Amino acid sequence: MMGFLQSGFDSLAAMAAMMPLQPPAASTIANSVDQLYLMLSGITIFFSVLIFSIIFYFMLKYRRKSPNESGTQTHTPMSLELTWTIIPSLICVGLFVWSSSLYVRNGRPPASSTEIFVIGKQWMWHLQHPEGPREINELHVPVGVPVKLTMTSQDVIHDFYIPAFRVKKDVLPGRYSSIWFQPTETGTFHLFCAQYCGTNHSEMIGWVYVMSPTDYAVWLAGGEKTESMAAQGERLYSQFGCGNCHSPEAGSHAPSLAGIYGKPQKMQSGETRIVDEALIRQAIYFPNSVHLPNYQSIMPTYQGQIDEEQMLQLIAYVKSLGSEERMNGK
Amino acid sequence: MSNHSEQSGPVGHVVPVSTYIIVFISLMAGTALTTGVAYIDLGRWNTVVALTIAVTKMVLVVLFFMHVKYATGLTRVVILAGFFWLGIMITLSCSDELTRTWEIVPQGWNMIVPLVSRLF
Amino acid sequence: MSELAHGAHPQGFAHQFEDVEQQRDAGRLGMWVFLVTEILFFGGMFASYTIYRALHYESFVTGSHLLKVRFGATNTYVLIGSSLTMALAIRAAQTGKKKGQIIFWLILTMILGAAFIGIKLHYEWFRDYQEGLIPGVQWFYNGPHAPGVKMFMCFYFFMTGLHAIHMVAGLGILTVLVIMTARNKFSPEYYAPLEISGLYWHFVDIVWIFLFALLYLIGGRYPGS
Amino acid sequence: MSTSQEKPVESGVNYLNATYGIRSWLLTLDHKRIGLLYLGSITLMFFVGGMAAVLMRLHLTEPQGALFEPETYNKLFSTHGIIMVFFFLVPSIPATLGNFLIPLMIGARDVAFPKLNLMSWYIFITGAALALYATLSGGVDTGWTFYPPYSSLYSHTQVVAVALGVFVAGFSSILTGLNFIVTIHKMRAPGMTWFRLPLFIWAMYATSLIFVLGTPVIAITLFLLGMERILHVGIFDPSVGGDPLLFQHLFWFYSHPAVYIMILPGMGVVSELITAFSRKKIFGYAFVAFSSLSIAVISFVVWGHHMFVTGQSIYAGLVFSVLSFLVAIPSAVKVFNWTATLYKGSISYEAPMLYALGFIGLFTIGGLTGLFLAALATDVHLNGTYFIVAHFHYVMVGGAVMAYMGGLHFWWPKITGRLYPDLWARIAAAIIFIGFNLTFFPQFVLGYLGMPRRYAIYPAEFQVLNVMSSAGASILGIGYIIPLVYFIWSMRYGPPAGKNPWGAKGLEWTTQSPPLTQNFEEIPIVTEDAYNYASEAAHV
Ligand code: HEA
Ligand code: HEA
Ligand code: HEC
Ligand code: CUA
Ligand SMILES: [Cu+2]
Repeated sequence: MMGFLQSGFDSLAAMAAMMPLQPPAASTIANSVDQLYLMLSGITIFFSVLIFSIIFYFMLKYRRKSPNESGTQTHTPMSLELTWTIIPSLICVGLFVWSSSLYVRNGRPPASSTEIFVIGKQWMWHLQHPEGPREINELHVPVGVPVKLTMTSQDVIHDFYIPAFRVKKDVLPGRYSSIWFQPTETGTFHLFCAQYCGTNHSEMIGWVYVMSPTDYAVWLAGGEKTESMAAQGERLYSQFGCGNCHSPEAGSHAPSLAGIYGKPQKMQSGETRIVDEALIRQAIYFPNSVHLPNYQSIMPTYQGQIDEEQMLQLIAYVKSLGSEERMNGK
Repeated sequence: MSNHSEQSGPVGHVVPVSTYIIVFISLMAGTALTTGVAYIDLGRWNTVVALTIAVTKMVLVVLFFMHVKYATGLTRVVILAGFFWLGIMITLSCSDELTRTWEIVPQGWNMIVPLVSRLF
Repeated sequence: MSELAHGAHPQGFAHQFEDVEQQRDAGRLGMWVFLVTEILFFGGMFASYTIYRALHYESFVTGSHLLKVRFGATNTYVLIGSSLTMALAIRAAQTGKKKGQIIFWLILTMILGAAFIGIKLHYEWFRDYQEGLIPGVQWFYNGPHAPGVKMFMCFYFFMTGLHAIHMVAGLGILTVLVIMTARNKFSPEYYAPLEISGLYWHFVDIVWIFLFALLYLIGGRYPGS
Repeated sequence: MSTSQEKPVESGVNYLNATYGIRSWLLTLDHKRIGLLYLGSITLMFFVGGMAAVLMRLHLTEPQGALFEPETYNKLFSTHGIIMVFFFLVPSIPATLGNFLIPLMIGARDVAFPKLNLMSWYIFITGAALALYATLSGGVDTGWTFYPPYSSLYSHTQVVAVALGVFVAGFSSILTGLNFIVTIHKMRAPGMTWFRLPLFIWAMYATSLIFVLGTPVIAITLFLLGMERILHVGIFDPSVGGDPLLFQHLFWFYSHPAVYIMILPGMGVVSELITAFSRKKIFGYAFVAFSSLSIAVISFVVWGHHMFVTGQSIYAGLVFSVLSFLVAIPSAVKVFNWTATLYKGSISYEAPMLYALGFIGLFTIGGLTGLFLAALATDVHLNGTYFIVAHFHYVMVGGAVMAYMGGLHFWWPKITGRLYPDLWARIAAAIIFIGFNLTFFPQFVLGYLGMPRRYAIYPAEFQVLNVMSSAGASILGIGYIIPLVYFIWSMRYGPPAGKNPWGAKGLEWTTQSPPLTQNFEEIPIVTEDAYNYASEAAHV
């Protein structure tokens, strides 16, 4: 008998193992999202149970006793209407404040994040680490270190989704989007494409390997030797002759690119924009649309010559240009 | 009956020909004006002027040619609803399209001015 | 039941209504609601236009300067004229003028409408075609801001194209009205089809007023703009 | 089951047998017949869409996919979504029950523009035929949302034909909405003031507003998409500076309000059912009426909540989030008022009432899970997963379809003059309720676990929940077939229903069943409020 019960429990446990109710929570923000989720579930259960039980109670209590009976007419107290308008409103305000502040907080990457670049294309993920190594449908990251992903797409809209980290963001062609996370435990986690992108959308999946820092260092060092992204970008920079204009010695008049990344830049229109990945990309693909005061629009477009991957490398290079000296030192 | 007449009298409001002619002349003048002004350098104000004239012309057509001046409140509400909804569509999609470059923490309200001025 | 006996109703009275007045009100309201749907139909384009223009202002100015203002302006005059004649046609019916007079104004409206389309086709679209300014069909432009200019020309053709389709539909309606007038369908008591079609015609006119300002005149036409 | 001691159909003549022959149906201007034409067409579409759902659920019983290539699966869910939304649920209650009931309920002989009404059916049929043709000749694989640049530049399927079908069908929505607005404004019987209108009419009025204000935008959006696909000129193409998100803005400007097109009529039906079967005036008439209008209006300012993770600006995200919470309030008001209406009622449990109560429960769950999605922080995790699939099936199937079924059962005796077997109807309602929950509840869990939607194959650990869901779907399918059978049976063999089998209030129950072609021998004069069950013994 005991054995029978035991096996019953076992199979229940096995079922439960096969059917978890919560995804692993493996990033610093996961728990905060789960707490909100639990609160929402609580509210849902509370109101559903409330409504269901009131309905059942009334159904039994006021069931029609004779075919000719009609209901006792009640009038509508204003106070009641106001109560059930105001209470849900307050709950909604609370939820909005909670969820939005959490979202803004969770969305802001720490300044110390290491950056990894992602390109989505039908139907795989290309990733490149700043140190140079490339991966396909796999992402190796060290535990406990904030990581920022800068992502773009070569074709249609994709979406980079790691359920265990509770992060997700669409990856669009012609734009950079970014997410960040800080893994809290080592392990292997699902990576999904969560925006429908065509035939093999469901196969645009992979794994995230969270490793201890030492394992990660070993992994980085292993594999074939590659240049860093900035170094690859530097080669492209000279290959495409950017320096012909963008250097103090050059004859033509073009702004220096040293140290511009992350700084505000005044445009001719009077507007100020922060020099970010998007602006650099725009300057290279659509130079006509980036007008700086005091400069002539002589920069040619590189659309069709530089692909998304090279673009990311160039950006990495421009970012690495810390100061004037470094550039002149070349 | 629940229905009410939109306009007085069985034939609806008869607008004097002179009114039509005045409206017509104003519309022609407006067109001439708006074309002429385009050749004067007013900077960003060119668009503002062009749109103001266009709206004025529209109001003239709606009020007199389309007889809304003599119509009931319901007709006016219907028309205003159309423009109001168009306004919703434009405002809220701009609320995304034109704030994408904003930082997570806005740099202050002075960002708004160049932003709005881009619309013109 | 209505106090009026059915037999007393004029021509064009439909059975589901109680009286003529209700029918006229319903028709008018229906037309206005339809025009609201038209506002939002064109509105989707105007909204996209507004956003892209904010994002690619210079391209739009460049594109706008490729358009032929002279013909745009001429067509504005023509359409305004047609609105006047349309209004006069309705007035003629309202005041019980001879049917010849109603038909005269209607035909004049049609002539102006057809002139609009003719000018548009011949002096604008056809020349745009020759100059290779039609994206997706014939496209030679490679001046400054090429991608944005192409975008602008898309808006130009979609918006003026939809407008022209509405004009053609309007001409069809006017034809029907002429026939109805000739068959003595209208009287000062019943001229709802005229009135309602008039609303439509004026609406199409208004759309053009905006298209002219927004497509042809962006950023001014002065030297150096 | 009937409390009515009525004699069956008094005069032999009614709208069904007044004229005979195919022509008399295809050229009819009678709003009731047009309602039936719609009923036939959308029932067909429902089973086509349902068939696709059944195939999908079968396929998903195995992680590697049991039946199809991924491409076929993608076509299935796209077809399913497109047909169910644009060709079934959007027209469902408005075009069938709305068409049938609005003139009857407000005391008019017909809608304001009968010819437009017939035309709207033909337009609908044209659109539906196009969509079906496209499905058969290759199908479409973009999802019902048609996002570019996939739909405009990359998909190799019949995008243009299907988009054209939806475009065309849109005009039938516009005409229906226009017709209803004018009818409700101008055709009410003497004494039928706005605050005496049945709540179903208020709901249809609110729905019509959305039809008229929203549908033109989806039409122009699909037009732009089609041009982009045909001419390869980009309005949304990022490589020439276009913005694919602009499409999403325009799409959801219609499609979010469209989800309220689907639910508002259902809410109207439920208001009728709850009052009729508890024989009580509705609790808070004005609140329920105005909440319909406010839902219709607010629904136009929340669309960005579908774009929280698509790269919309965070400021827009915050605005859309708070507005999405706002739209929940009027829905809450409705739920509480329905529940309170039961208080001290005289409640009976015929099949329509079971559907109505099922609606309240399932809509509450579906609506509340909408809050998870309106909240930015949780939506980041749940977007694009099965949680959303579960959310919208709870509101659309658990909500709107339940209400539609309830409404059909309620007015069936009026429509056909016949009764269906109530026991079978109750059994079917129970089967649908159970099958529904088994199908879609596991999907909430799946979504939270992270299973993305639109996946033809999925990781093995999600299998158990998926099998549960598929099992539920087959129960659900059977539940939908039973009513089909007994409805058809009842048309011939059902006992005559009499004027008012439920002892309900409302002008439509004062006419004979089925009604005369001109609805009323004499236009009634209304002297009392809606749902005035206190005025006399409940039944006639
Ligand atoms: C009939 C259709 C219908 C209805 C009525 C709703 C109703 C709601 N929906 Fe839903 N929704 C869809 C159909 C519908 N939805 C569809 C089809 C999609 C996906 C489209 C796709 O991507 O394919 C979707 C997706 C969707 C999203 C996008 C998710 C994403 O893509 O990331 C969001 C986000 O905010 C959302 C929110 C809501 C909200 C807040 C409501 C509210 O209106 C709900 C209000 C109701 C209640 C709240 C319950 C009753 C209230 C009480 C019992 C009282 C207690 C209340 C409080 C405490 C507030 N829905
Ligand atoms: C009105 C709207 C509506 C309705 C009624 C339904 C009804 C159903 N839907 Fe639908 N669904 C959508 C609207 C709707 N759906 C939308 C908009 C999407 C998103 C599409 C997209 O991503 O683009 C979607 C997506 C969707 C998915 C997700 C696909 C994916 O993302 O990969 C699934 C999966 O389970 C599903 C299942 C079902 C089921 C089981 C039903 C059942 O309720 C159906 C019940 C009906 C029947 C079963 C038919 C009747 C019976 C027969 C034909 C007889 C044969 C059958 C048996 C005997 C079993 N739907
Ligand atoms: C023919 C000269 C020329 C060449 C070659 C050139 N540029 Fe430029 N670049 C300019 C000018 C001039 C500007 C200022 C833009 C303006 O005002 O229109 C500019 C602007 C920029 C900016 C924006 C700077 C800011 O502060 O916002 C970036 C980034 C940039 N260039 C990168 C590059 C890269 C990378 C290459 C090579 C692939 C390159 N440029 C090649 C002339 C050039
Ligand atoms: Cu990539 Cu889905
Ligand atoms: Cu929505």
